[in-house]
Amino acid sequence: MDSALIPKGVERCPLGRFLAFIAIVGAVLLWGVVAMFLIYIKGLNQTNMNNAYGFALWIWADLAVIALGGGAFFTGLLRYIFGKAELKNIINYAVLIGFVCYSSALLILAIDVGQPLRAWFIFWHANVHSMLTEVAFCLTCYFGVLTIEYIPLILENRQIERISFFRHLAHNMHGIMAVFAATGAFLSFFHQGSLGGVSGVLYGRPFGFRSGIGIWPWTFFLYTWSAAACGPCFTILVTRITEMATRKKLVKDEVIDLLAKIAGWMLVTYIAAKIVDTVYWAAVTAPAMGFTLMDFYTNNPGSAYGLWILIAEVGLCGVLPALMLIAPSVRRNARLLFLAVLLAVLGACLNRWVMILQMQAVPVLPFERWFTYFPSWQEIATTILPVAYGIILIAFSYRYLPIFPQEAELNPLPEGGR
Amino acid sequence: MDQPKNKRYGMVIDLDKCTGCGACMVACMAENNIPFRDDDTDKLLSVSWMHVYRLSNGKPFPQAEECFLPRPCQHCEGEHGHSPCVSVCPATATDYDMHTGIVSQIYTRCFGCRYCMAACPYHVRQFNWWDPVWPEGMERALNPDVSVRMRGVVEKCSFCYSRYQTALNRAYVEGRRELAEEEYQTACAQACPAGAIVFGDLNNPRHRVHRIVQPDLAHGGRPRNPKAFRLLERLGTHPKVYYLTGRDWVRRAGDNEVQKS
Amino acid sequence: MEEPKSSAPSSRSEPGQGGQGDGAGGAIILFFILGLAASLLVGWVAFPALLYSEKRQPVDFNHALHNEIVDHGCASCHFFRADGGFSGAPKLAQCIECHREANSDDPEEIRFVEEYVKPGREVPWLVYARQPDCVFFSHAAHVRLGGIDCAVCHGPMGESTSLRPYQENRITGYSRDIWGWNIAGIKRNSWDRMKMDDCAECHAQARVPGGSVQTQKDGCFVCHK
Amino acid sequence: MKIDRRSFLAFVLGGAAGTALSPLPWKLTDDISIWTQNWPWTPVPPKGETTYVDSTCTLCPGGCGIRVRRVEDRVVKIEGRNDHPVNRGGICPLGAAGAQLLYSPWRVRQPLKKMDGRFVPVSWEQAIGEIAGVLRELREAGTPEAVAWIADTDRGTTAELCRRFLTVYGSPNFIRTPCAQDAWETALYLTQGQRATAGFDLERATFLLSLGSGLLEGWGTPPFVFRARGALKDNNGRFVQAEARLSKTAAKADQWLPILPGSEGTLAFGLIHVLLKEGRERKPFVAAHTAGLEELKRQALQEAFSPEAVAQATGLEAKAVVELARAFAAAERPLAVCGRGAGRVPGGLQETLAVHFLNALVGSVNVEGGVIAVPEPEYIRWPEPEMDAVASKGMQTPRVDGAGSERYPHARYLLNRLPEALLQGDRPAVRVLFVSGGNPFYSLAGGERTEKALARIPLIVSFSPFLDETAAAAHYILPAPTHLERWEDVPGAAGYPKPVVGLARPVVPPRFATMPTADVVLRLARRLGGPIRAAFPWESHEACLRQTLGPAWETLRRKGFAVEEGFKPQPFETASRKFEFANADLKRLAAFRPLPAPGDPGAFKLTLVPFDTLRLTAALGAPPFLVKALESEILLKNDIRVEIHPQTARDLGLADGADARITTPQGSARVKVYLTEGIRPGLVGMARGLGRGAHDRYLAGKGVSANRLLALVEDPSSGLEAGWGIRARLERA
Repeated sequence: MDSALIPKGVERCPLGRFLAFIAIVGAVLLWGVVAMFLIYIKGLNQTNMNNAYGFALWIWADLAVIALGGGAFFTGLLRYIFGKAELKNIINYAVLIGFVCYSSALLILAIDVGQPLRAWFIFWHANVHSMLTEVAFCLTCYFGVLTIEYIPLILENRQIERISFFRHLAHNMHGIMAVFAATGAFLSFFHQGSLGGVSGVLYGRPFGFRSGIGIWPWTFFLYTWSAAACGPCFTILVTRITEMATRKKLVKDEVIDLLAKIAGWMLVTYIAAKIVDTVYWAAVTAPAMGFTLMDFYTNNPGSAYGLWILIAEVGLCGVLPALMLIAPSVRRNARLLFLAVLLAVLGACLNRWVMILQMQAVPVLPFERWFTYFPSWQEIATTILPVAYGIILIAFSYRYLPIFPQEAELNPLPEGGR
Repeated sequence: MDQPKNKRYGMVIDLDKCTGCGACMVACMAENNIPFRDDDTDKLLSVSWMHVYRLSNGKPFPQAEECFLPRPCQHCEGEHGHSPCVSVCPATATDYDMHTGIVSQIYTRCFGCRYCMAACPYHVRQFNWWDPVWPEGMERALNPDVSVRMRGVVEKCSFCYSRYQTALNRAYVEGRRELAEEEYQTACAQACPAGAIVFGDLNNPRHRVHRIVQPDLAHGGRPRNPKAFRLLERLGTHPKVYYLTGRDWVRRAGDNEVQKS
Repeated sequence: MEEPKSSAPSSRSEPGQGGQGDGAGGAIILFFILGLAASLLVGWVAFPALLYSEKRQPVDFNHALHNEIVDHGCASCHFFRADGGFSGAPKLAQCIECHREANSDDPEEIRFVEEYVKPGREVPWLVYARQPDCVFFSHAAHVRLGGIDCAVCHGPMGESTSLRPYQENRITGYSRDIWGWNIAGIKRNSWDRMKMDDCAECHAQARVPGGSVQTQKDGCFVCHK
Repeated sequence: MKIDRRSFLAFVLGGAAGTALSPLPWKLTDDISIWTQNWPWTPVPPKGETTYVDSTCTLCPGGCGIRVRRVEDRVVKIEGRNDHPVNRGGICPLGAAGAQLLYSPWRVRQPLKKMDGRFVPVSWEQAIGEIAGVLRELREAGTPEAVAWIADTDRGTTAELCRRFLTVYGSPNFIRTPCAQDAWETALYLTQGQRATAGFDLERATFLLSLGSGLLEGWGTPPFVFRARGALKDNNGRFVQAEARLSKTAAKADQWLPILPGSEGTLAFGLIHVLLKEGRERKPFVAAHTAGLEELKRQALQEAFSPEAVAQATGLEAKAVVELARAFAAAERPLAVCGRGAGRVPGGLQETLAVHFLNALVGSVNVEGGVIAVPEPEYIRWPEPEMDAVASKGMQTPRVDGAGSERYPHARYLLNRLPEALLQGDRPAVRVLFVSGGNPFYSLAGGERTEKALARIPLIVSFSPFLDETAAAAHYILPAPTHLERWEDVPGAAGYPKPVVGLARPVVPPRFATMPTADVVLRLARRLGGPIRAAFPWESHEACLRQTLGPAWETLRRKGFAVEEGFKPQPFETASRKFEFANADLKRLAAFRPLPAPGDPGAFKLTLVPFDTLRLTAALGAPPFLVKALESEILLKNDIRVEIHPQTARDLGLADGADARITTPQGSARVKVYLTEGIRPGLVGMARGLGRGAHDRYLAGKGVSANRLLALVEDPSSGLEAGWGIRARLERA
């Protein structure tokens, strides 16, 4: 049926099975859309947020997907600026994943505000002092960049490519992609950092606050660094999951290995900086505000934010995957590599969770208690919505666009095939 | 245009006098059109600009002691007006006014991102999770000097700014530019039957707040009165709400302290 | 299944495309212009007409006529109250001071007396300059303190012999005078528009010292409540 | 020309470009955001001229001066009057929420008559006519005493008109709702011979000993008491609270004595014991102005009141009792007060006498900083009404509540005894009951038995402006205007040590077809005719007020209040012209005996003690702002939380917030528990004022009413209601 749209030299599953898959994921998407409309119509009372938990699951999801979408800018940086040519075999997918992540982030942000119809005030009446302003501007700009990076991919569809204008457009866009990669890296540096600043500048919140270098708190750099480290891990993770789902090898091992190695060293440096930051925070910043480290982690029945979470974030999901990824033997073992990137991805998610959710759980006024929060189904549904949307977009892109340049080579068609 | 001298409006609440009766809360609700709901018992979902905390010394019966701590917006000055909430608002919906020292909140500008709520360590900022609804007829008691807030925006105590505006209006009509101390008082200070809340200009040595607190204005307004303290002094938020107490444990409950052992 | 080779039609179409180009180019331009013209027409003519509903004032008041008779100009009827507020549109009680009975055979005045004075019904004036509820506008500060003339914001209202129609924005419910009668928002006189930017513009010109930490301009609470 | 895809695309592109170049998208975006800033369903209060009207608050017996802010004809805010001697600018939460009562959608809008269990609107003519008809029948049957009237005050023109009506009609059964003043007034009469209310010069006392009084929980006139406590603080005075619970009052006291509940009287006698034993009474005063000290000594120096025995009874240490007595005696101006909680339950007469004796021993009676006998206002001087035979005969019958009887000769009103009286006989003693204030159907303890008793009355007429529990149970509701819509003279402010009269005025015109209760009385009198009509020569309540007040009317109207600033208490009016610790009347009283909580301690291991909070009221319910301000330690969702000590909770296996069932001999209810170190182990603290069967949706159906779980306890010395708690059981639910 749709074979005219499928890239040359590769095989795709029957349309029926594809549509069945889309229908299943689409049902999940629909569930999210229902929740979204419920929230738009009835308001944010549909969530379990409250006045102590003004930021919750959604902001975490935003921060997490943006961190994981960091694979796009960092791979682009490596490919176009640092000239790691091998990465051209994964850059398409990195861009696609980035696009999914960033569009999801914008979608969630649009749900998360109390007055979506005047959310544009953030641009029109921007407050230059606010990290969120910086995030909004850079995020929107970078989403534009990602769109520009994604367009040539769409144009490479077999049918679209037949139109000379689009073919030339795609070709020309490829030619100047380095400019966009550089712009993307620049923008990402700022908004990833600004997201770190979101909690880092809150001097009323000793758990989140990190003293600053110039105008930026340390979390500014830590977030950028961790996005650069964990973003590629997420790219690898999704690539591997895609390979499992399609039961095909899509990217050559040496490409993955190179990306994993770079990510590993990024993670090593990041986690070293993170440890320094944590120690300084625990020993200097927080005590100056009247808090000991254990004030943040104990006596919180119902919240369960024990010291385990710090150990999990820094040790299990930080140091461990970092060490794993820099070890060539681990990288060569598909299972261990998968585990390592998975841990690194979890580490980034955990870090974002802690910096937003735990920050608000910790009582600052001595006579207040720990605050607890569990998301409502509407929040969960709208957070899963982008996941479903991402899967669908990836599925369509994979099916109809030449995302993986090495796919045809790695999966030669049997004689008589296309 | 010449401008009157800058004010630094602030408040002193005598915790030894406060009885926790709640008149301040109710007076505030009536003055500022605070909405109410069928079930307002979850205080984290309820809007109340003034909240009276119940503090306990944590000792067993019969050594147990309690204290009530009314908490309006602290109107933090931070460093040069950069209070924790003001600088984070992406849409300039909240601002610090150097002329009055009041942290404003413009509901029609706010689009409900709630970053300011995450930034405020005092939990003075509250979100309108629901549309405000008044039972039929009761909307007649709404005060036209204060805008009614719509669902989806953050609100907080304004030191009854509308009372400042109307007092100034009266003064202008009478040909004056300056207000006497008693002309501008917040609803809570006016209502307090125990006389526990004193409000005025911290910059003005004749005002009672200044005389009680003796603020060290060169150092963020730190109180020189040894009985006075501010909530979370160590954070450097420099609030303009001061508390008085003679009880040591109450004073200690106002800030976090790393125990030196 | 379709033909596996699909490059042939694509290469065939290319010269054809070029061939069609010239003829189609004109059509394309024409359609572009058509679309442009239609949307401009919609945006500049139809949209404003749809956006505003027109209402007539309940009584056609003659400002010029009254202005000749009264002693204190605008302030004769629009005055400061003891509470510091501004009276705005007069209450019926004020009108009755002179209009207990019709003073002339002007049919509008007779109708006014019949419909409002006799039954004691307040006149539901439509206030051109009514600001949104979030706005705190102090007449005292502007008139008493700033010495600003009424006309600076309200225009030569006092010279009008008839009340112009009131247009209400169907979406916002506010008077068209706030956005201004020019749909593009172009203003020639200080009273042509009454949006926040216009307030801010005048405040900047008058060098009202700003107390805002965020904007270095006026504090928000100066004009909001 | 072919219209193909590309032409269409061009058209769309041109359209997009044109749209972008037109004001449409930009103006629309702006207007939509303006729409969100002014959603049509979010109300915008109309602007207008602000004016202030001074009046007097009549929501409680306090009589604070209020300043009502109006915008045009709307009441938007109620503030305290700065120049009012009682509250000096302060206001209590209820007073501040007063506008919500005015604008409550649950007000009764016109006279209602209950038909087949449902209220139907009737005209004033019809309602008054029908009630007059029943009254006429009763009179014709020669049983005018079967009419009773419950009011929340017996002072002021409205109350006096009601009482006068009953008198000329022929019924002695005018009953004031109970309060601590009942005991104090009797104590003043018995010891000082003065018919007066007790005022407390709290502002000038230097040592304040409160025996269970909720000074900060509604006792007396709250703003006055609050300010006085602040003054005590400023003067370095001392404030000691003896109470089983760490109430707000106890929390703000300089010293909290967590005595066993119900042991207040014993403690007072214990202190007297120490004072007398150690000779610490103020001898000059005692010698010059008192009589009967020997008798008091005989009474107080019993072994039962020795520090050790008192320690046993109160749960304090003997040393603490002795020290307290010494400190009290040593203070410059010591003052002891009693009347538990907000003072809505009178408590035992002997207990109040003990406290009053304590004051007398240290000379704190009718002096600065002491208990002051404030004479009842005398501006109401109407001629004695002409009574016909029926009325005279009716007035000779004993009161239905037993007040003034052989057994309780000094009691004036004993509403608590009414339920039992109603349950006697085949026909209830009361055939018609008028209720103007006090909401007895809610505020009387006794649970179902009380309800059953009151339900026996065939005709109940409520004057409540709101649909409260009493109104809901009534057969007619003749709604009075609210406190902001009517004239009312307000004599005295509860506990204020000077005579003061305030005037409440209509701040806004009545919203509904209501009628002041006094006007209903006048109309009823006119209907009944004859001597009844003749006793009421006034056109309306307002006219009556004008004539009654005479020249004072103009002053009151202008100023809003009149206070006797230079007031000096009158000399004692006993036979001896002295303060009498003993006399014949006192001797006839049943001896002091601490009253136990009803119930079998074996079956009910715990004791339920009710407490008051300013954020709830007994009679009025609570306007939405008060319910909103209610602590989550008291109300959580729809569940009331009861206070228990963690030790008690452990014994019962209850965690904080757990669901539990409380059972008393009177009834049972579901509650949630709140664990606090601020209550004595073995006690269960429960706020009064919830569990409403009527009122608005912000209050109705939330929690349970303590009164339904409590029993009526009769003080043997006076007949007054003296219940302070009841035995109870708490189980996990």
